[in-house]
Amino acid sequence: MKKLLIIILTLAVSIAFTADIDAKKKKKKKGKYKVTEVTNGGSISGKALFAGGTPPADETKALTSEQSLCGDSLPAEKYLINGNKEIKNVVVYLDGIKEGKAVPKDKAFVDNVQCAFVPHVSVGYKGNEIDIKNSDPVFHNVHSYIKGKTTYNLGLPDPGSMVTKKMKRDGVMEVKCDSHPWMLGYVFISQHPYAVATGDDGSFTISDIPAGKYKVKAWHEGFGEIDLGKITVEAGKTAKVNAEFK
Amino acid sequence: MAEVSTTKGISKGVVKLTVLLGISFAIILLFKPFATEEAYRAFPVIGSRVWVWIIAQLHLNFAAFVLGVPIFAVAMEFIGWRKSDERLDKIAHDFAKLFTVGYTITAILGTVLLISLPILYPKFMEHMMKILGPTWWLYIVVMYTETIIVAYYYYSWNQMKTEGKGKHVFLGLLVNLAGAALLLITSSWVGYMTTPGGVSEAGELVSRWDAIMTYMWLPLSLHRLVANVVFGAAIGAAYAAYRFTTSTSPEDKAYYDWMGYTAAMICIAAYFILPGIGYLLGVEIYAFNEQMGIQLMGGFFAWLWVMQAILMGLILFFINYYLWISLNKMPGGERYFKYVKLLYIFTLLGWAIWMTPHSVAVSLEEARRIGTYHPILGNLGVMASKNTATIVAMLATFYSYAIFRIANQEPTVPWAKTGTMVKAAVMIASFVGILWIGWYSYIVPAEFRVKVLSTIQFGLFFGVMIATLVIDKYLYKDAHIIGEPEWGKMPDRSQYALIGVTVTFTWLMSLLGYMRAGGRQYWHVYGIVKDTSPDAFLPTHGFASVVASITTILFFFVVAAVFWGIIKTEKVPEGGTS
Amino acid sequence: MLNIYPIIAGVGIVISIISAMKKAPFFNYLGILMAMYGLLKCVEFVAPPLPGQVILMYMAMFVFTFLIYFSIKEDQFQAFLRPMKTVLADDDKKILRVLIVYIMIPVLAGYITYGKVKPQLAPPTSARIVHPEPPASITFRGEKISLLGAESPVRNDTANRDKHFEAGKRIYYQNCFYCHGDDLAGNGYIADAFNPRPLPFRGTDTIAQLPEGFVFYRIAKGWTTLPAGSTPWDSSMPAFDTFLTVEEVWQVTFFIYEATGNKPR
Amino acid sequence: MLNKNKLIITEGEITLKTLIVFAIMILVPFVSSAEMDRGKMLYDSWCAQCHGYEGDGKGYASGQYTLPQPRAFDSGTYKFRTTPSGERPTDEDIIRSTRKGNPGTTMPPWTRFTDDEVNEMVEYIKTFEEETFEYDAEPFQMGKAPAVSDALLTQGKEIFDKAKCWECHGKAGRGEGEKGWQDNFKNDWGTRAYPTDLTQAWEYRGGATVEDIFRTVTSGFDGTPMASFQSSYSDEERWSLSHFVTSLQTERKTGSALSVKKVDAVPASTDDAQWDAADYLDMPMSGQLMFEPRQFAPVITNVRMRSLYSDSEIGVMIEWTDKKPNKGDDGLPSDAVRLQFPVTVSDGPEKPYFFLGDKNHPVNLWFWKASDNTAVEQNAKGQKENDLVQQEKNDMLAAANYSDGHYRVLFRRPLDSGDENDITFTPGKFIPISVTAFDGAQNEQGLRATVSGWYYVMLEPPTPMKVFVMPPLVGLAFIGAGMGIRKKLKEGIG
Repeated sequence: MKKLLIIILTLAVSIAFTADIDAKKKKKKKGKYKVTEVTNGGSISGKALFAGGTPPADETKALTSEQSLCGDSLPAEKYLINGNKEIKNVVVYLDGIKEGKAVPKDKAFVDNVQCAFVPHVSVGYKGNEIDIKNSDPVFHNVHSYIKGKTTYNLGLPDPGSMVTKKMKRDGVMEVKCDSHPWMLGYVFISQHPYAVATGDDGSFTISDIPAGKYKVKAWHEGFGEIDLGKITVEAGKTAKVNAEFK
Repeated sequence: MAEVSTTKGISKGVVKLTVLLGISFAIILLFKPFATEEAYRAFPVIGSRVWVWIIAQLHLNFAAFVLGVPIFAVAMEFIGWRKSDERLDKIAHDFAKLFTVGYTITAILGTVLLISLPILYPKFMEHMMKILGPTWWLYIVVMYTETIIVAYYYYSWNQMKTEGKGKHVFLGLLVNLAGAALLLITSSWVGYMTTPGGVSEAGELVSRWDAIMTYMWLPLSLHRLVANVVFGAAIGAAYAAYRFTTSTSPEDKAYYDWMGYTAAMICIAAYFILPGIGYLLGVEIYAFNEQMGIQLMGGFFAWLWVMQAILMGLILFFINYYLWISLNKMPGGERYFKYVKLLYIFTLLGWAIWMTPHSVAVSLEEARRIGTYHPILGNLGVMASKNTATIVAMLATFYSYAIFRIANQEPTVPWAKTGTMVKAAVMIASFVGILWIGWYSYIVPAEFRVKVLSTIQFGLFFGVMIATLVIDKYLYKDAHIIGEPEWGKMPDRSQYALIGVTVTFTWLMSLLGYMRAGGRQYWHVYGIVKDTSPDAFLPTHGFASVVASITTILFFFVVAAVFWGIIKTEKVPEGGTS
Repeated sequence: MLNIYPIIAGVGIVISIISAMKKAPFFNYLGILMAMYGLLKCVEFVAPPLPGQVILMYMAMFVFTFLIYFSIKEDQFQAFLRPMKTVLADDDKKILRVLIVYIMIPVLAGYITYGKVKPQLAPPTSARIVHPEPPASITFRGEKISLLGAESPVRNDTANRDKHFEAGKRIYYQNCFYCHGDDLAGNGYIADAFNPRPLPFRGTDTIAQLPEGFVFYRIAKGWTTLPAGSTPWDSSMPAFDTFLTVEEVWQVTFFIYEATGNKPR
Repeated sequence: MLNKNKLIITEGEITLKTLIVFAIMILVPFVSSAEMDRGKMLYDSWCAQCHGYEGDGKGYASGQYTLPQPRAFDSGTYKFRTTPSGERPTDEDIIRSTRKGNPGTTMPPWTRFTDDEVNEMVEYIKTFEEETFEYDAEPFQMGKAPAVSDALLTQGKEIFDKAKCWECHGKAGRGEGEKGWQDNFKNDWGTRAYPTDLTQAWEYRGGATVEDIFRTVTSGFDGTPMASFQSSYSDEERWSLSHFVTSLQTERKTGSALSVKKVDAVPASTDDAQWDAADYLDMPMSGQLMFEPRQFAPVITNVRMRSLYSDSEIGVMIEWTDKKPNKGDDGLPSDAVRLQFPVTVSDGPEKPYFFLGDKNHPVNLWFWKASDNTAVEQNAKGQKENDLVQQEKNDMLAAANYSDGHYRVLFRRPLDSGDENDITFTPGKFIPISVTAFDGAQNEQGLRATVSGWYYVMLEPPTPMKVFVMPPLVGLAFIGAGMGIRKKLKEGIG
């Protein structure tokens, strides 16, 4: 009886050790997105709107150099809200969707034009490439970050020079230029195709969604991220939801 | 020179001493040293410190001489008496002559010192008198006793040569006993100055016995005693060498060659014990005050230890050289030249490591390239390797001697081959063992290395020497003698080696004397009487070396004069008058 | 970069081997000295170069001992002297004599003399006391601490060993490491700015040789109580009694011993 | 059939066997994790003091104690790589930084560890942020550096201009470029980034050989504004650029003394050609660490000294890199430099304390400030505020120049000013000198300063007569001795 106890005890201890090590190695792994054939998918569409009183005006940024090329100041393009309180450059996406249509193969693109990043906000897909271009006759370095961590920092000295990199991680990628501190842009890198940016009129449509219930979120560089709640998508139908920022 | 009668000799000695003491007391009274409020008086031109330094060192050298030579002389006389060897008696007599003259010089120098100290350092001497005054009166009593015995011993030599030789030898023993007593008393003063005891923090006497019986007292006395033997024998060897090179007759050459050899061997035998006793002295200093130990061993004086190592190694090399050349005069000695190569390498390596400095003096540029410590020199420069190197070099020297002893013999005992093999095995094992301990010392804590491993190394060293000598004693019993040693068949350069030993040793004594005194730094009596004189700083090594050199030169100048005087008296035809 | 020292060593070895075979001790001697010099200089291939002073010492030793070695046997000694005697005395060696005795050696001697007397850019140096003698007691922010046989309260507090070690580590890396080094090897990133360089703690030759009380004293008082022989004017060792408490000094002392695996004397 | 005896198993045997089995079971996970444990143990012992026990770069020696800050491993961003920008470093990259250290930072070369130990530490370091290492990265091929040539350097210079390296590193390469001093010039960890002074090879974080520079230019320093130029330029172009950058490095001449040549008149302007021809001495600098406020992380790492003297005058010129000059009008203290001499020079080694002297050994200070561009004479006998006094009589003439990130400050004064509080210059004598520099951008003033140890200047005296007399005399003596010995030998033979 005593022997058994010892055996069990040693077993327990050894398992405990092994388990401990496994726990350490097993850091939370994100679920991988799975591509399936989507037929007769549903959509979500709506508008990004400012729900408060007076919408904030866009900021301007003073230039500390290159004035001869780009002028003394540039709009920050942070709050692009039209008279109808429709907001441009809001990214609406399905959070945590596990499977669905294939990711489009389009490359993402960021250009340096007149000391600003064009487009200011775009959506890219994880695993795709991104073309980074400098159309200005001055030196730009595209220094991008996800969650404050450098993803790459590329020197683009010559006008027209372009570098192609792969987008290996998802998240909101800030694009900056160390040479020109006012320059700021964003590439929203999604690991699934269900993420879109709003246009001038603030409207968006996410299509080809397999029927089901999804968490929808919206992100804006100035307002941050908001939760639009769980939306039920029915096959072949369009669910309506507006992203209302305050 | 007519034979001086014993009583006349004694009274001459007593009068001399009394006159000297009288002069010094008169001068001291005249100057009234203690009546001053000032703590110091300045000696003209060279300053008080250098003056007292030189005089004290010279006095010490001669004291060592007159204390060491009698030990040697009496030993010779005793052996000569038991073996009925006239030659030995003659050597002994020669030496008795040497130290009798030396005695006068010592007394004169002592007088100068006796006058200088209270006048130049009144406050300090006042303190010394307060604490150790009675020993001073004892010292005078012993000095008179010594003077009487020495005079009696020397002047009664021829008288007692035939009848009462035993009594005469006993007299010689008394000379040495009185000498040892003088040594103990003086050591107690120096010991008190460096490692004081028996006084309160304010400098008031608590226990006179404790003030005498300090940490340093016995080890220092012992160290000095053995060093005196080495020194006495070295002077004897130098004297013989000097006579050898100046003699022309083959008999004289043979005689002085043999004398030089005997003296050199006594010198080196005692020399082997010195590091051990020095070690003991170091341990006592550490026991008294670790910081003083650090200061002496690793601090400011570290470079002097390198100089000491160079000199010690030099002495070993001189002796080895002498022994190797001596093989030439041994019939059959050429058989051993092949081992000389090996012994040479061991001595050389030992010496090289011994002198390797730990913290090297480098230029800034070198320091940048080397870093703070050189990985090779740093490792060679620590105690673990130095102990090993010292012992290896000394052991090699011993084997030079062991080879020389038996160079002209061929063992006849039936186990001769086995015996030789055992000897070789002991030799190889000892070198390997000592080296292994040396390596092992690196990886153990300092405490263990100092207390255990060093002791084992030294033990092994002495054990091997004894074992070899014992084996030889039986192995070469009734050995076949290839030929008698051809005494006198030595090139002059071998004799310069002996003179080299003596000069080096004297210089070494001055240097170590400086270190011993320097350990007190800015104290007269360490921690109790502060030195506030203008000289209360440690002189640079260069300056100290210069003073040590000057002292050594002065010493040999006087010694040469003594030798010359003795030779001159000999040249007077027998029975003639002068 | 061409290094001539291996060549010197090699040529020296070749000369000494050939002359040993031809029984020419004088050239054997020269060959050995050459080889030894080359070899001592070659140390820099495996370790930092030996300081010039040490090489000088060793070379003096070799010059002396090998001279002794070649003069042990009379016939060898005579053979050793022969080339010198020949060059000096033989009448048919006139050209060689003029070349060596009257040109080469005097010119060399003159050149060496020139090197000695020409004005040199050697600033005054001083032998430095690395471990100066400490006083019997020190005043630590008004508190008197006896140093004779001082025992570390931190080392004796074995129950809190880890706590003290960690505290010592923090103190070390916020106060000491920029000089004494990340690895406690005396090569901190600003060690070059100072002369004398900061002391290393690794190895068996610094703190391993010292009592802990001494280390405490050096940290607590820094340059302020150094004797003249320790060149206090050059010391950048701060007096840490202005920055740390008594316990902190003991803790950092404990740390430098533990981290280097050394034990106090 | 089975031997029956074999089936009888004693109780003792069971105990033993089970123990062995379970001992193995316990040991297996231990063995597999032993490597990691040793890596952690070594990391905790020898890396965590700076990089933090959690790999967050917030160890004991971080913050005010170091500049730049220790790397935070939990960010997964690594500056020193052989992989394209944004990629993980190879293990060899981390090993290289460990083994060689990063010059100009507190990261030393770690040579004491075995290769296995370093590998295990690297494995452990990688666990602080595992996502980075989930991807494999293709290291770029370094290839072999082409031999340097004038054409290559010209090409390199063109690229240096074209790639706008100078916008940050400055036209002279001292890191003074305007763009490097904008507000956003920070690294991922939120601290200011300083463009490297390319003239000071000992400050190149990633190493200063042409290969090191090629690697840096190719990969960029992720987490800092230093961009990757891998796609913008070909290998050949980047090699030429790297060679050009090495050509900007100046030789650092350290030593203990500067020999001062005599000229007819000490030039009064800092850009006189005589100054460029004059020999110089480089002094590595340290923060002032002995007194509060201490300066742990100085940015002036080196000060260069040149000096000339005439019959009546001495000029000492101090040069150093200051990437951003401060004149005291921007809320920060003014840049300044101060020379220090003992008031009286002793014959022995004795000197005043190397920073502001001491009670018994006052120092003479020559103090130049950028704010008013004048130099004044001061005396100090300690580090307390009232130990420093201004001299009333000012014999000092100063000229200063700032261009391309480089200060040149020239002090001129009569050899003997006749003032007992001033140092007097005697040719042939070694005169102690030390330098204190103040960088306003680092808020240095008063005791917060960058300091050097004692050095010497020696005004070269005219060559003494004995130099011409002694050598021939010794030569003659040797000839005489040779003749004497020959005569003796001949007599002996004869």
